[in-house]
Amino acid sequence: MPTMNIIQAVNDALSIEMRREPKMVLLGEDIGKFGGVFRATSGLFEEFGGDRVIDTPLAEGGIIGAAIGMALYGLRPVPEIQFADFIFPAFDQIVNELAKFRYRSGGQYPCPVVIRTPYGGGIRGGHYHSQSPEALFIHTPGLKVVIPSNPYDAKGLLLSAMRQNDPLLFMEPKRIYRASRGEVPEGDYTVPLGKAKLVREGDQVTLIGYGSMVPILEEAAEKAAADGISVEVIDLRTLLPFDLETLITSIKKTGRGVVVHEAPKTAGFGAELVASICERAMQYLEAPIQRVCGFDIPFPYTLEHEYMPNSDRILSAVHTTLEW
Amino acid sequence: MPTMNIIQAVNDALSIEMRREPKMVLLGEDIGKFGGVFRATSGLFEEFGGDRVIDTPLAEGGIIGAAIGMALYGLRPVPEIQFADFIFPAFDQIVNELAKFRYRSGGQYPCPVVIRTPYGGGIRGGHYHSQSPEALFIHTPGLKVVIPSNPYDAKGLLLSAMRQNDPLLFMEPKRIYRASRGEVPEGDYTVPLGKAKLVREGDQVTLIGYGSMVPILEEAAEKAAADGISVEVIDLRTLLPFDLETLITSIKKTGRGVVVHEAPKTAGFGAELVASICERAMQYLEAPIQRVCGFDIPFPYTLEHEYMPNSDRILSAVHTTLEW
Amino acid sequence: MTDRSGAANTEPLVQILDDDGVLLEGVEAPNLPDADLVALFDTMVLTRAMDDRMMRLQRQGRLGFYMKSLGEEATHLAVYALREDDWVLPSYREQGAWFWRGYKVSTFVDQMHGNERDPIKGRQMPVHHSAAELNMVSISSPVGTQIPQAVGIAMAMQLAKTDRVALTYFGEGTSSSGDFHVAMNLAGVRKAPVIFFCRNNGWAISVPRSKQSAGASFASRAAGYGMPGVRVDGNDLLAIIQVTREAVARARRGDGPTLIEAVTYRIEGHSSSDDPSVYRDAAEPEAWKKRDPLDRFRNYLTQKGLMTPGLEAQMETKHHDAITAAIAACDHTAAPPVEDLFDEVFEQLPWHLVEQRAQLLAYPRVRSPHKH
Amino acid sequence: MTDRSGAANTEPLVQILDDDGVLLEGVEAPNLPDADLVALFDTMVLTRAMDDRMMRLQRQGRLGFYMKSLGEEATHLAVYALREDDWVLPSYREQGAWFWRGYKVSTFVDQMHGNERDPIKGRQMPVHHSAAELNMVSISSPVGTQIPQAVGIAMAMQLAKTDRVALTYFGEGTSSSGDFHVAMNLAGVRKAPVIFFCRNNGWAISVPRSKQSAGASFASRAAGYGMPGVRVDGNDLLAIIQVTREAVARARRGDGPTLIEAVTYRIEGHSSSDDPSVYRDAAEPEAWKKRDPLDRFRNYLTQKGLMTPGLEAQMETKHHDAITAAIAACDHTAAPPVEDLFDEVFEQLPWHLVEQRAQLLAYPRVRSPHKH
Ligand SMILES: Cc1ncc(C[n+]2csc(CCOP(=O)(O)OP(=O)(O)O)c2C)c(N)n1
Ligand SMILES: Cc1ncc(C[n+]2csc(CCOP(=O)(O)OP(=O)(O)O)c2C)c(N)n1
Ligand SMILES: [Mg+2]
Ligand SMILES: [Mg+2]
Repeated sequence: MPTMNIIQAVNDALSIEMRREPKMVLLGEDIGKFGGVFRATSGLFEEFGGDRVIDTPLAEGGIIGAAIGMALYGLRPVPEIQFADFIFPAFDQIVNELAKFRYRSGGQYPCPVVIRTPYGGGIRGGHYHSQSPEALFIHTPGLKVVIPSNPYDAKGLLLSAMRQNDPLLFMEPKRIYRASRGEVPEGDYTVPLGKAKLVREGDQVTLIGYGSMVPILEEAAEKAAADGISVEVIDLRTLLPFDLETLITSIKKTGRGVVVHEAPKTAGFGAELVASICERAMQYLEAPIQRVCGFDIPFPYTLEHEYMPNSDRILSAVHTTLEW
Repeated sequence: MPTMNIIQAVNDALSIEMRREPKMVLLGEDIGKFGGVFRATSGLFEEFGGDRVIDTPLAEGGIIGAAIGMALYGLRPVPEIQFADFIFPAFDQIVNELAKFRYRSGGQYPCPVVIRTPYGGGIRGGHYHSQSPEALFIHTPGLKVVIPSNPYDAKGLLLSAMRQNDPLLFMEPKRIYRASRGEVPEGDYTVPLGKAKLVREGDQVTLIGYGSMVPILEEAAEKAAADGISVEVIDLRTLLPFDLETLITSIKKTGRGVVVHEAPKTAGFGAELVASICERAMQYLEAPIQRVCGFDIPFPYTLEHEYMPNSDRILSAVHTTLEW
Repeated sequence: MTDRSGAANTEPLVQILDDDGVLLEGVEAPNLPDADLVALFDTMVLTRAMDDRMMRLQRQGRLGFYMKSLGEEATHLAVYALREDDWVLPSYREQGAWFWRGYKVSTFVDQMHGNERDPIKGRQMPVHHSAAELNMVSISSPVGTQIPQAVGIAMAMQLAKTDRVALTYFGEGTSSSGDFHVAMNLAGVRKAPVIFFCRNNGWAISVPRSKQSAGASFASRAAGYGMPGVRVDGNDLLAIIQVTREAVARARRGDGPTLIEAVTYRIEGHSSSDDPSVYRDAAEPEAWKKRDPLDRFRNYLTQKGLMTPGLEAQMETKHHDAITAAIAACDHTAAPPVEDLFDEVFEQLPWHLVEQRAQLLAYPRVRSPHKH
Repeated sequence: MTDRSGAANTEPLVQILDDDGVLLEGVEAPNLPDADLVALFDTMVLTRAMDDRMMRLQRQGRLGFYMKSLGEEATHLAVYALREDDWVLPSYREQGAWFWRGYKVSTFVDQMHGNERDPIKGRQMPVHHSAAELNMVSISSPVGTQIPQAVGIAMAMQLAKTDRVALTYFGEGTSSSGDFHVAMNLAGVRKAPVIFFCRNNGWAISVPRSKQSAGASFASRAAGYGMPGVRVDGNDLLAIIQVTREAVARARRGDGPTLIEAVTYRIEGHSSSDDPSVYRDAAEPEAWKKRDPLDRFRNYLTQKGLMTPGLEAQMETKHHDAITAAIAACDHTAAPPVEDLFDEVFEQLPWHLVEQRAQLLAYPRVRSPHKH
């Protein structure tokens, strides 16, 4: 099996699906000859040509608006937003149009657009090349949200995403785009949407995260193990609809949880996870679920290492929940 | 003391502040001669003229972008977005610019823009004249979010909002714009930001809400009282920064809570309230805090009465938490 | 001719009929079969009848909302220049376009009521139609969003190597939105087969055209995107058909998009919620009534011997009867079933919607299901 | 003259100097004191020196990021036409505009490092300057957002009855954004005293001008907004100053906004992260190097007896020394204090930030505070 990083895995999924599905079209800024600023679409313009790999003018609202139109007509557009921070000019098209089209037309107009976008910090990107806006989309009825944490899942989840019929936001953890490497099967396979992955088994505390936080959770789990603490690690993979069952099962076992994300804490997705777990499993909780998140400040540049959740902070939350 | 409805109270606050503060400017669609589609700016064009009460072209991004520029220059713009559903074309200007300006410029450029916008359902507005997007803004560091539930607070909170120096989203509960009437002092007074209001005292269950849900909470409390249940009702008023202290004090007393909002449940502001309370007062909780929210569907037209939280649903949540 | 849109304007305005419906000198009428001429008139009569009846229902408190198009009916029939397999992305004020393409009176009235037969299942306000079988795209309230979508549809048509085109309608107020710009620009670059049809009716709710843009015309925007811009008398049906035909032909040939500005006037309020007396001079609509598109077209047909008062009265009766029947048929319809409220958010119900649906169904119904 | 931007173009291009820096026949140079001519040249020399040095630092891994402006330096000096009390809203590629208005070399270098002396406290990436004391507005990465903000500032100036103006820079790629359109349209309607300065450097990262818009020029967009649009040779400093002066005078007179399109070329990569060899022919920048704005202006000054190789060498030495010193001064600076990380999100710290700050400070520091 070849070894790939996340970008290569994404690229592989895109090219497999472009070959299989003639209705699929890619569009975005710099995705053509340049192959995307992170090179995720590298080689696709050469193979599929400028009619199916479309460099657009600089306007995210136009990219998503056009992608919606294409999907209404029956194509399978997979637009790229260069950085998640630049998705906001398309926000109206995404939340008012894309998310609501099937519903508002009484089912006449499904709108299967898969938006790919790199998100997250840790690359010295400052305010505008680091944001993690997943909560905004999770709160928007009609959108699915998926975030892989490794090459295998990236390819398998993206293939699943492109073959289902709902609007879906596929957020790629750019911090580990290249750093996360692993074996990835050649050719076709899928990883199911809506299913979390048990990354590590343990019975004292459940760590819950996704995307670029997953390696950090594993690191924290190692450190905890060194302290003699047995920690379970869950990678959510699909954020909406999220796999609450797996979380509840784990929490029932451990009685303690720590939820981690890069996005600011307040009204972040972590709050939903905590609330959902409390709703169904409060009686099993030995301590309040801890949240280790980005702070409620714009994402900083020089001090980004202070902003980003790291394994020490997570470890400290693990101790807090154990000592509660 | 004169009796006013919420629109009149907003109008009164705007005209008081326009007289007091020559740097204040209003801008938006149809706010001039027409006085706004809800008539909140009625009479202001006549009194202050077209230079300070500006009818703009139809472009929310332009309204907020221009308001930001005005604030950078030292004015006090108070733009209106006609319906909260139409705020999304301005989303980038709000979350990437307005919210971050002071911070990103190292404090050089404060940006005190107060955005007024009517939100919420119950007026037969369907998908696009009913949404409650508060959670998206609460999750954006750098914005304050305020929602009044009655004329007295509407005037006092709006006056406070216009006199502080941070970007602030002032969301007006249009369902009760005219239905909510009450005594409102003439002239100047303020209601402090960041302080919730204890609307009704009780000791068995705490009901938490804001805006147009407050009268529904009171109705539910009445019904509960009829069932012999003593319910405390808290009107948050400021959603960011929210008055956690008041919530915790109440929960410590009652041990039970129900959080209510119109916005869809998943990743709504209710999740944050639940998570925050659990973090600090889990040991006082006799039952999981219940959420009574909008469903995770686009806001419907004909069946909006099924979508909207009502006092029966809240009452049923009260019973659930008591019987847990 | 003098430009009655109020703006200084040096660009030509395409016209075929004068204000009395007489062919202008030296101008040739576009080639249309007589039967079509009559059918087009019939659709305008239907549109006006529907507007009238729906607004009355609204005033009686029987509809939540309505938007009339009085005086703008000719613009709706730009779609005459299209084939059935072309696509239309309307805004909310082109009733006639729906009728011309085959949308039924009864369906229209059902949508107004948001009842169990409403094709969109009571999910949006009145006037937010959707008819996939007619290649008419679902209307949404946020203005302008359909414009880039139309470009996407046109790009898809292009990719599929069809000669289909997409036509999208929007108001002059809407042309101030960012969506207008990004759509025009993208269409220009891709030479997408799309027709941008701007109904310049002089007002965007209370904002007059002069406060909407300082451009001499809206058509003048086209040059900046490398496409032709055409100004046409929006109350002159034949002129509209002619310029739209040209734009369609151009798009089919692969020569790309066209921006059409139809200069017309919103005679009444913006919607049932509006009161234009607050912000505009009553003389303004009066002046425009003299250029009524129905009057002009009726005169033209009469001159050609295609229309008589008797014939028109028959048309009116036919339409009013159909509308009356459709309204009556709504008297006992139920609301869409509450069970369906969670359908079609996604293709399949995810667990959280299954759960929420069960919760909702477990609550006692606050209203009887057939009230809507 | 032939248009080298690659687009079919029939509009005139304002030029004063030919490619060799010789005054074109029949053209008069704008009136500038000799000292200013030399100072303008000096700023271009500084800009080029800074670009060169910062990119080298970046390549050595000592800076996170950099963006050069090689070949576009003349466009930066449009700000010569402004007064100190006018405002500038830059994009990220106008280093010279900062220097001309008094931004210090050392401050520039501190901002690159995001250190404790960085005026924006290490909060944004390199090249995102802010200098309120110079009426230069904080740069942000999302392109185009500054354009409607510039209109707001201009409207505020108008309201205050000053004769100040606002000038905003953006790239031709950015002119495709919705923000461009809404800003232009609003400025037109309000006759706001704003100058829209579009640097058309032929590329938006890898997207060539021809894929950015089908319009014959970007200046041609202006007509649609009721304002003048001017195309100017973006490598001809005198022409830039002339057209900007005219636009400024117009704005001060109360006659409203102007769109200026400066036709220039991005000789190097988009930023330190870019590799243009992947997407464009190396011959293209080579051809443009023959029209280098410094070379042309140097020749002009030399003809006027204002510049000599010796003088230029002195300038270079002076600037390189200052930059060297500024870089050296960054060797031992600390990062901004972690205690300040929560400041200025709001005017005062709300409870939740007080709490988060305390949490952060309680954690052990992962890096020594003076590493940045
Ligand atoms: C994005 C957005 N902003 C505001 C509104 C509220 N609104 C509805 S229609 C309208 C005016 C539209 O005017 P125009 O485009 O000229 O169309 P007309 O109503 O004249 O047909 C406004 C402001 C909206 N629907 N969408
Ligand atoms: C809204 C937004 N989308 C995408 C980007 C990524 N991006 C940064 S610069 C750039 C190209 C800008 O080109 P242009 O406006 O021509 O300016 P130039 O770089 O040529 O000076 C892009 C796409 C961004 N910064 N902001
Ligand atoms: Mg209009
Ligand atoms: Mg460029």
